Amino acid sequence: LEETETYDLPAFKTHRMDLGGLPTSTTASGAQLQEYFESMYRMRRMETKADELYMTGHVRGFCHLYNGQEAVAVGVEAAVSYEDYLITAYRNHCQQLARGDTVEAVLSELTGRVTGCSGGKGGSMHLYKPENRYFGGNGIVGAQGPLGTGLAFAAKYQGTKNVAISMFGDGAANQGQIFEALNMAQLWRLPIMFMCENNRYGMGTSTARAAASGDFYTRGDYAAGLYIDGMNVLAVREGIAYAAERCRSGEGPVYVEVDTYRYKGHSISDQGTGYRTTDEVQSMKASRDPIDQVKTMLVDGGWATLQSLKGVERSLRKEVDAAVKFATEAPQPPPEHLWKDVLSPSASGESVVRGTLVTKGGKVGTPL
Amino acid sequence: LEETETYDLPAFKTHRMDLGGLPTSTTASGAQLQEYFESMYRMRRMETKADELYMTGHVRGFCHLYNGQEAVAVGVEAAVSYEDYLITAYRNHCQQLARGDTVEAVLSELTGRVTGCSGGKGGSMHLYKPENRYFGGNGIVGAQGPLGTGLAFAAKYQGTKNVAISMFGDGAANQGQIFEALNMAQLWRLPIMFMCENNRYGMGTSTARAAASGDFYTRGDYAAGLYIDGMNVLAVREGIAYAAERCRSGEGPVYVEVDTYRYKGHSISDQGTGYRTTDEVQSMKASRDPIDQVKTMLVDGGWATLQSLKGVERSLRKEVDAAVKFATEAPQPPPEHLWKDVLSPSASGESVVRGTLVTKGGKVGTPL
Amino acid sequence: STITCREALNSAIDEEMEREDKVFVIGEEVAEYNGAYKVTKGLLAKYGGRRVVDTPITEAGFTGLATGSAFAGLRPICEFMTFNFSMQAIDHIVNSAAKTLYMSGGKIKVPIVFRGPNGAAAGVGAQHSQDFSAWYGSVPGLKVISPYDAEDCRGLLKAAVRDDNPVVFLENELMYNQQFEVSDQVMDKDFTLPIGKAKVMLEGSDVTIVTHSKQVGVALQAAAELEEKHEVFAEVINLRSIRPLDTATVCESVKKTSRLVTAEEGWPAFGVGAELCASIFETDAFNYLDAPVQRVTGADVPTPYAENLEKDAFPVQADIVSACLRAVDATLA
Amino acid sequence: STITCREALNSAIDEEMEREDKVFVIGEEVAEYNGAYKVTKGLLAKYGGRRVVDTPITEAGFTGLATGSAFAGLRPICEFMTFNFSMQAIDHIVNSAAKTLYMSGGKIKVPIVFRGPNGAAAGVGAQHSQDFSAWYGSVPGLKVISPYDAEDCRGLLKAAVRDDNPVVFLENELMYNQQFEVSDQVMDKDFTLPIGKAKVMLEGSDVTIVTHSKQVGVALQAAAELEEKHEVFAEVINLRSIRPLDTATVCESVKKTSRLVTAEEGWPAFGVGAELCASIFETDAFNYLDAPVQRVTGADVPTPYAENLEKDAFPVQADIVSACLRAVDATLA
Ligand SMILES: Cc1ncc(C[n+]2csc(CCOP(=O)(O)OP(=O)(O)O)c2C)c(N)n1
Ligand SMILES: Cc1ncc(C[n+]2csc(CCOP(=O)(O)OP(=O)(O)O)c2C)c(N)n1
Ligand SMILES: [Mg+2]
Ligand SMILES: [Mg+2]
Repeated sequence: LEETETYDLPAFKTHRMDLGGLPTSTTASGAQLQEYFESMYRMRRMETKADELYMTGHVRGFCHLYNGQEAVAVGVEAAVSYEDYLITAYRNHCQQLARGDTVEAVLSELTGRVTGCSGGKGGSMHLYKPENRYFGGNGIVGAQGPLGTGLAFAAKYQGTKNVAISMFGDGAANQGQIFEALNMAQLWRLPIMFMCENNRYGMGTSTARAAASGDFYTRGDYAAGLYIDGMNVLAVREGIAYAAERCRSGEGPVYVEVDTYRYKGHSISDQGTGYRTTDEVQSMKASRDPIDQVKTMLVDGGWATLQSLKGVERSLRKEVDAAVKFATEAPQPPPEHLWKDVLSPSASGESVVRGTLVTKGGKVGTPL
Repeated sequence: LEETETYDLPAFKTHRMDLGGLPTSTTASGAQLQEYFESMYRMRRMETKADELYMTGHVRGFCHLYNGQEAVAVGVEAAVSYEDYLITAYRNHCQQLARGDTVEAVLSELTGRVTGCSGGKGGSMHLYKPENRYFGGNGIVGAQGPLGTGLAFAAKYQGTKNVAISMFGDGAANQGQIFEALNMAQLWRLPIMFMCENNRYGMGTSTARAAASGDFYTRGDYAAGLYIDGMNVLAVREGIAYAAERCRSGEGPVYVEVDTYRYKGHSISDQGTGYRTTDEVQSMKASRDPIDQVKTMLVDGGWATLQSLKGVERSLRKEVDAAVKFATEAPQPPPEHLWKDVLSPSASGESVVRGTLVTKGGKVGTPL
Repeated sequence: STITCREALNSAIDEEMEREDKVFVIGEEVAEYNGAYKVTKGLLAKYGGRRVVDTPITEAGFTGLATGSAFAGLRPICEFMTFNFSMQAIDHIVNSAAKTLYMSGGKIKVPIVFRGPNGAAAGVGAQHSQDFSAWYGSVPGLKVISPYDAEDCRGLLKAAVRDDNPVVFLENELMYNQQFEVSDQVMDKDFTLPIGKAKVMLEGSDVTIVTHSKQVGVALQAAAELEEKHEVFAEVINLRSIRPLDTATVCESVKKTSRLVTAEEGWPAFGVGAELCASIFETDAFNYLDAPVQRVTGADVPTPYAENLEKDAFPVQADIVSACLRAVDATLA
Repeated sequence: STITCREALNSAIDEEMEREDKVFVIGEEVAEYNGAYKVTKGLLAKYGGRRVVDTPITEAGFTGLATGSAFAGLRPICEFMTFNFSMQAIDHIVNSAAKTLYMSGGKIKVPIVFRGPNGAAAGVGAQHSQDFSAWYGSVPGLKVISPYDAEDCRGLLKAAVRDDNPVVFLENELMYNQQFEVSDQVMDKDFTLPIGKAKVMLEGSDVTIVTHSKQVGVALQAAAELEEKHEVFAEVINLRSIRPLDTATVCESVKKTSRLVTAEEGWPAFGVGAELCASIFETDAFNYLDAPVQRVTGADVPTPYAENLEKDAFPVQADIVSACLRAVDATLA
């Protein structure tokens, strides 16, 4: 597993940035590929179970699944470290895993339990891991553009060489606040990657109907842009590593488009069929699936057999099954958590939070 | 005055649009030039008097003067008709004249009189002439981008060939909502010119400090762009006529940058000196003044003498002086206008508007 | 016949579009997807893309665009997928739509309806559960409607589309599927309800419950419980309109019952209940009041996701019952 | 010594920047121009462009950026040239700043101050005169401050910068030049005032006037007139904080005077006065109240430009006097 193999990379495209600097091939060890496979399979499995938990009424509200897009989250983490900042939208379960959290913590947040990564108070769209510099989990389409730019601002302000990545969808790319943030990032040479996960649809609207220009990597206009095949984990790793290096060197933001695909509906209530053909979905799964691609590399490289991978899958399924059990059995938050964390305690002391009646309520000031 | 002369035009620049289609020269008659001169001189004089009225306490709050930029408003009107829609920002006194209103109506709005074009209730930033399809007068930087796009939407919806022009500053050009509006305009091929009046500063901030790309005419990225020398009224006329034609033909929006300059401070309270040199202002006035340029054409063309123009100026000054007198003597709005026009009367009938006390207030429903 | 609130809204839009070509629908997923919550179902098929317009996810942009089109004489119905996202565009609602008639000295009318689900749905967390009744309700130049049942939805939405002023129309996602009996009159193509008039849903003598939107249903159930278990007869008032606020109807009722309970799902501070409290002092209702006004409100917290906490964050029947009993007991004490 | 509110704010920012490197200032024209209203004068010269940051005119963008930097541990002071423009960015204030601590189960603190002039200035028209006290005051997760004098400005702004929560700090342009006498203690580098505590500015026995911001001065003058001309002794309370709202101090005063008048410049509906009315019902102050609460508010109109109309649109001394007399007379009647 320590041995490495060389792989041709699918073509990058660039905008106002030297294409020549990007690799056309890369090497990966069996151990690395194994890790990517496991991460992606765990994600896929977790999302499948999240879907089931939703269908059985354990998960409420919205639930946006990441199936098909796993190579993006995994490729990013292969290229940067937990010292680098990450922020994304509501389709955020797998980033939480990629940033070091457990399936238990994710699923039990989805089931609204106190053991969830936000104590059950955030829900599916609001997962965070600030100790690994992951800031969620944002329900407002586009908000993470400026917020992520603020993370990059802080990295630079504090004199570090860390970078920030703000992930958003093709639909979000049209939001004005992302243009505003990009302008400041370019003016001030902030180390940020604006990373558009182009999965072809914003809810039921195809990019062609929502975006006057579908070449998102050129959208930054005056800013450097990079197009990456987002179904290939090695391409994501290499592309992001390159862009991150450019950010670290002080050259300013890179607008990254990752070409990917969402297998499931927008959220679970959406069948994902009215606005695209089953053929389109099937052919994407058959020809570009990110997990299958890594599987093939592992087998072709002689590091694994289809048989041995089945074993790995089995044990990952077990891990996820245990997490499902955990997530359905863990306790709900105690009622007094309703009042907790409205405000951070401060010099001004505790204050009382009002409930549905003036006679109901509780103290806000539980120390962090 | 009916005779015409041919004039070379300062160079246009284009983006995603054929430069070859634009003229390199144009003809103008003495009558036309005389009209442009009179319009611009009237504007300049009105603004100078507005400045004085402010200094003597007759005008309150903000007061944004147009001195230096007159060729833009006049050139636009020479290219389109009152059937076409116009909207701009708070620097809007001269557009009100260009759209057919009187100096009296403008100045008495500035002095807060009932005779003002908004009945004294709008103030310096909120002038309108909807009967000539002019929709103000917007105090929120950038708001007129989407609003103007809505005017274009209405033009197309109703099956007309009219176009809309939305004017905004170089500072405003960074506002996200303008990018949002441009995207829809391009997607839906709306007949609108996004017209950035680049006067080099947004308050005290030069374009270089506010905009990652100072080439505003390329800012639309995927949209057609056109750069015009905004100090030359004929260039504005020809450039806008060309862009308007393109809009009318259904090809979608044009992002127009007019290169101009603001002689005065941002608003009257700003001396306009801290962030630029007196030299810069002086050299702009000396070399590019829009009024001087037309004067020269009139004299060189033999249509007028410096002497005869002095006479014209004198009579325009008289006109403005009379308007000043009018604006300082006209009555304030009657007190009951406080309640008027909060709501338009409707089937649901009149309602009472509350004043500073529950015992004060009035009826809202004065018919339009 | 029986229709859902969704059908009531859908038929109201349909009929108004049929009546007047200037009326069009614009928003995210309103056309091909038939609306995120299917309120605009079938309209694209019937009226085509000219009049049912899918937008990119750019609220400031399309709200400004819709408002501009109203300046030019069109009559847009601008859908927010939920009102939470109206915060991106709130400047256009307030500064461009609400204030323009006034700023222009009466020259420019802005006939536009901003509509969509408002307030909390189920399990959607803090960023997707905000109630904007009081915010929009405070803005002169706007009318703000909060319908409860199918009759309200039809009559008030049709009135809103015909109104020459900007109207904020606050629906409730959890009510879309609710069935209501409606009369033939309500189904008439020209049925409208006056904006600014509250409706007495249930007459009573002991305490007045004033509420709006989904809480009207909760209040009616609370009233039934009060009658059954406590022999307390509550009068239930459905505000229907948040601005103008029909304080006359409230005052009249309080003069009869001498006690007022307010119920809303929004945050307590500076909310609908607060304004009703103030209105008591400003009408002669104050002289008839026998007990302090009791406010029932959403808890003063961002909406939590966990089911048990979420339940505690919004008023339930027991809250209204206990508030009413407190009002009644206060008098006895 | 004597300082203006502007100097008080400027020195507060300066000292907090000196104390803590994580504190920085960001906004439009805050650096090279020294602030549109010169509140940040001299800070660029002293701290340089790293810590005093001029932004493009993109409120959503820079507010989100500032909020993100607070997620990462910085302590931004985010200036709105005026709070009117905060509407462009209000989603970040509410959804990104106020709710994140709660949504993250306490994991992410957002120590940020949003500040700038709020409400009406002189002659700036409808789009530049809005008062946001009640809107922001309704949002759990925020603290909202409305200072009156130089002491308030210094003590509360310094407290806001040191607070770990998002704080909305609502200044008043017309107060920037006002001079106030301040003690040495107020000028101390570590002088702070507790957020959430109102201040009794004047003791009185006959009527309580509760107000905030510029109207505190008007109320004090009204109190003087009431004493002189009517032998009515008013107690004047400066709220200082809109959220939390110090209803305890208000209640205590009303128990003494038995009458309450509220005064504010914001629109009446769902405003500060409304919430104070509600608080009367929810404390035992109600039992002591001898007259209906009187609200003095901004008129319920977009702000008109004309000087005479503008004057009628905001409370003046005579309004407060007449409201107090009404409260006092109601008791006698
Ligand atoms: C400001 C805002 N507007 C609308 C929504 C509703 N909404 C949630 S997700 C979504 C589609 C986003 O599509 P895209 O950015 O492509 O991301 P994807 O879901 O494909 O990952 C919409 C419209 C929202 N959450 N926030
Ligand atoms: C949303 C918003 N932010 C800030 C302001 C304050 N402001 C008024 S004009 C202005 C400068 C605009 O500059 P530019 O767009 O270049 O137009 P110019 O004044 O040069 O005509 C600013 C910052 C405002 N009115 N609206
Ligand atoms: Mg997408
Ligand atoms: Mg400018």
